[in-house]
Amino acid sequence: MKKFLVILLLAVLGYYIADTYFDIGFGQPHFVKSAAPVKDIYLAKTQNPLKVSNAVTSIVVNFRGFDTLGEVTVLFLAVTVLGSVLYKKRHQVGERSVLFNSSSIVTSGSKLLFPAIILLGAYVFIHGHLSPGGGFQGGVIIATGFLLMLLAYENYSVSHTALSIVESLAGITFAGVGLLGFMHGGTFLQNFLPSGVMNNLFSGGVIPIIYIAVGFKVGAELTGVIYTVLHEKGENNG
Amino acid sequence: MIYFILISVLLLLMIAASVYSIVQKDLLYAVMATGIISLILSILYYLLQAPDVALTEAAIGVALTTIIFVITIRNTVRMEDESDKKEKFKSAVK
Amino acid sequence: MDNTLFGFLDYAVYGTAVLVMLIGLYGAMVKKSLLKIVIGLSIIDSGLNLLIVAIGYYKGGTAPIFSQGFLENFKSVSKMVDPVPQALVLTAIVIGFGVTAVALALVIRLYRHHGTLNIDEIKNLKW
Amino acid sequence: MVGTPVLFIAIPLLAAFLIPLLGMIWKELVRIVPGLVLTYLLILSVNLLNHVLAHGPIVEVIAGWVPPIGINLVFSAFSGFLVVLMEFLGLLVWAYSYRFKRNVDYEPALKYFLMLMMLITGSVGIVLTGDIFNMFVFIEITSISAYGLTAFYKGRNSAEASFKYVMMGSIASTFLLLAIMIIYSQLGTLNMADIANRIHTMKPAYKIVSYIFFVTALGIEAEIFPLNGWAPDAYAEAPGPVGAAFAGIVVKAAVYAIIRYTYTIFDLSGTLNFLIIIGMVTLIIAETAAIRQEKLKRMLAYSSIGQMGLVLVAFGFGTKEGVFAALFLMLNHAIIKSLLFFSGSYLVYNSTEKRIVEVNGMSKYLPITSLLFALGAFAIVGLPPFAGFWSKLSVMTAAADSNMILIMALVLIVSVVELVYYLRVVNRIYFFKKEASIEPHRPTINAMVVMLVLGAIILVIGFYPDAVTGILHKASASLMDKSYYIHHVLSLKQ
Repeated sequence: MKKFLVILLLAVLGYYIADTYFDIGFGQPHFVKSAAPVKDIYLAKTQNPLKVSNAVTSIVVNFRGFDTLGEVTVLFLAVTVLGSVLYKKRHQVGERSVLFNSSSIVTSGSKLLFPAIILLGAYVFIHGHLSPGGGFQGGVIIATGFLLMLLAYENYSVSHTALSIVESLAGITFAGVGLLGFMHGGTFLQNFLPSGVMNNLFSGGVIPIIYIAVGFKVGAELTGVIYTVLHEKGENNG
Repeated sequence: MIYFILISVLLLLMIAASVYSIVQKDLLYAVMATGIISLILSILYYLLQAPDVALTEAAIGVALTTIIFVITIRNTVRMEDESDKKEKFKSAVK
Repeated sequence: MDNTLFGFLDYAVYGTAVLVMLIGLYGAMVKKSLLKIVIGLSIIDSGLNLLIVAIGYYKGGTAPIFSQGFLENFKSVSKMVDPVPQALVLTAIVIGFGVTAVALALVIRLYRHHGTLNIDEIKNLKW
Repeated sequence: MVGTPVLFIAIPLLAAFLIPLLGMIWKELVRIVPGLVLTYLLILSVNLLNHVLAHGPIVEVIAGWVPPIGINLVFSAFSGFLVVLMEFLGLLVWAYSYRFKRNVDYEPALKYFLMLMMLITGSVGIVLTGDIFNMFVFIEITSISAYGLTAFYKGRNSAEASFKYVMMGSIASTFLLLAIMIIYSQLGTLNMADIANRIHTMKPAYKIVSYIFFVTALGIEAEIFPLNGWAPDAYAEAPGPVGAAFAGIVVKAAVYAIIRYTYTIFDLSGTLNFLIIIGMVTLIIAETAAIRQEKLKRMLAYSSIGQMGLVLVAFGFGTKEGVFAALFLMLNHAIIKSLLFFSGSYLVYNSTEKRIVEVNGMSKYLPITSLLFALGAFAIVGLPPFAGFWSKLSVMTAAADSNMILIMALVLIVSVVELVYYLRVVNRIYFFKKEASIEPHRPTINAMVVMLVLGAIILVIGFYPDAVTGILHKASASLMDKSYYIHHVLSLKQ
């Protein structure tokens, strides 16, 4: 009976969502005639004053950089809440869960892959304003590198202190760059560096700096998430 | 034409995987299915000209979300109905 | 490419996204296992993100990146897909991951307390 | 000028990132720094509100891009009033819990203040922001902190309450994103003023669907019936001061968002009646549920939900008097409900079940706390000469001006219901005997100071309501003037 009601509710809901979106249409600009879509301004300004190649990067870091600041805060809070929710006793780190016993092929392979993954992550977030990718993607890739090592080696551990120092410093860099822009140009997160030449590594003003900070922060936060969850071996079932 | 077939197959696979992950009683397989959803999604994002999103989805959806789900299952129970609590992830993997 | 096929795709992408969302919502509302509920929530997020990216897609558009190749060949911004939904989805994916991690942490803690994941057995509070 | 609105977000975030480092130096800093930040922000908000009342709203641009390109913050008389209220309550909650959590020397206690600060920052962000997607981000910041704070205690069913909240919260964010994308796909902009300027060109069907999705999403945070399933559990299982923070800060932010969408952004015709209907349903259901509760905090939670329903009804009149009454109600509810949560959590401190019967005869053990609880109870019911009387009276006059006799009758009936269940508790405190003698937990000195400050404010507003009505009139005028808001935001030049 409950299932039937739920399906009925979902059918009504689905009809309204689908109807609205089908009506909006797929694959062509659907703005009303009087609208002045901000995306045109974004694309134009990305090319000219900012000289950034990747329009998504310029939106995420500059035009809507405030959202990104909030977003890394959400991740930071998630790590904080995770530590608070899963905390057991003082000065006692839970036993590590072992997902599988890794063979020597896995361990040595991971050792070989780890520097490559870290390098790839660093490349992705340093070139965030030039090519697809950026702080989030690079940070996540770095976190997967640590994840690989944590899974392959039972006794591999990441210093929790170091993680939180990296995280805090990266966060302070982000907010600090924002405040520097505030002092320099009068608005928070304002670009105060020359924007350089398009498609060069040193272009886009503060965008690469912020994205590198985001990369470090996201990498440290996600590693922290994995590390915290991984050290929560269940008590009841050993 | 190939583009069309590719997208249709991916969309069908995505629906199938989501149904599977809801229906499947073995939570480990259900989580694997969500990983597959994310994988298909990241290909779809690429086809929809969103490489940035594709990269993020591939890294977060496929790798990180799946792994924290697996760790959680390892720390709790593997079966949805819990009639057989003794059956553990460890013994299944060995 | 054929227009009729694209006509089918008009409905297919949005339809799939909405369908996946509804499947996830069904799982979150009906299933008894806490982990299944979290899986349902993450499936909702997947469908939603696909829907948002699909809104920004224009047929025959290119990725919103001013690479050397784009600058030499196209020159016109109107050939680009809408970058704003992509930027929003980036934010939404990362936030969704944070929420999923918190939900899973709560699942682990509930299991520690009650030794089960079945919400019928956990329910001490009135719904 | 002493500062700008962006500092309300930037300073707490900077502090939040610094706190883990500072905690390595000296653990006590983890508690002190949030208090310093909140004190500074309270002073800043009062200064800015004075400035705004004299010179008109401040629109702050972020990253140098004027609206509608970039994100902007709007500090008008309306949002400024709410920011002052939130920062003030946040500071009080911090001061109340400063020593309360002191003896609990374990890791969550160290993170408590960080999460509390981010809860307040997120709520302030919801109120200040002028961008619908940015509001989504702040809602997520607020909710994640709220999940963590709800799950704070290990011994209770807090994890379960928190899980419920997570479920509802993620569904809320889904609806919010769906609504945002409908609007974006039509108007190509995310800026509130720009949307409000162009919304008349959107198809009515889209407007209705997106408005309903917005209200559904925000209604989960604002505890509108039937979306408030999480609220009583979260209030009951979270620490007492957190309950006060939810009732005084988070819910206020969500109600603000609903009002902003209804008054400024959407130009639909039936929305005000819709607000009245959902408000009335919420009010009736919550007050009848409150009578049946056996646990003190659940009762307070249902009473809080009911008050929010009344606030929505008052906003639904759509007149200047109605908005004034709603703002007055929000102010009074924030102050009085905080006092009730603060004093109530000491009255039931000794029991784990937190049942209402536990308060029997507590007046002998904790005379001042009991007196303050009674004061709060009388004030929220609306007995003269306490603060609640004036807000209920202004709701009645606003209803009379709009010729809504039914609502006047409803407010009276609800007040009687409230009187019944609050008097029941006060009666138990004063006229029942405790069966077993207990060792009561005496309020710490800072908790006592906080409660006395709140009690004093209730009396001041009660005897001299003109102290706040001037600000409230200006705030309600600023909400009603939609074209001024749009013009002010969009007229900025690069």
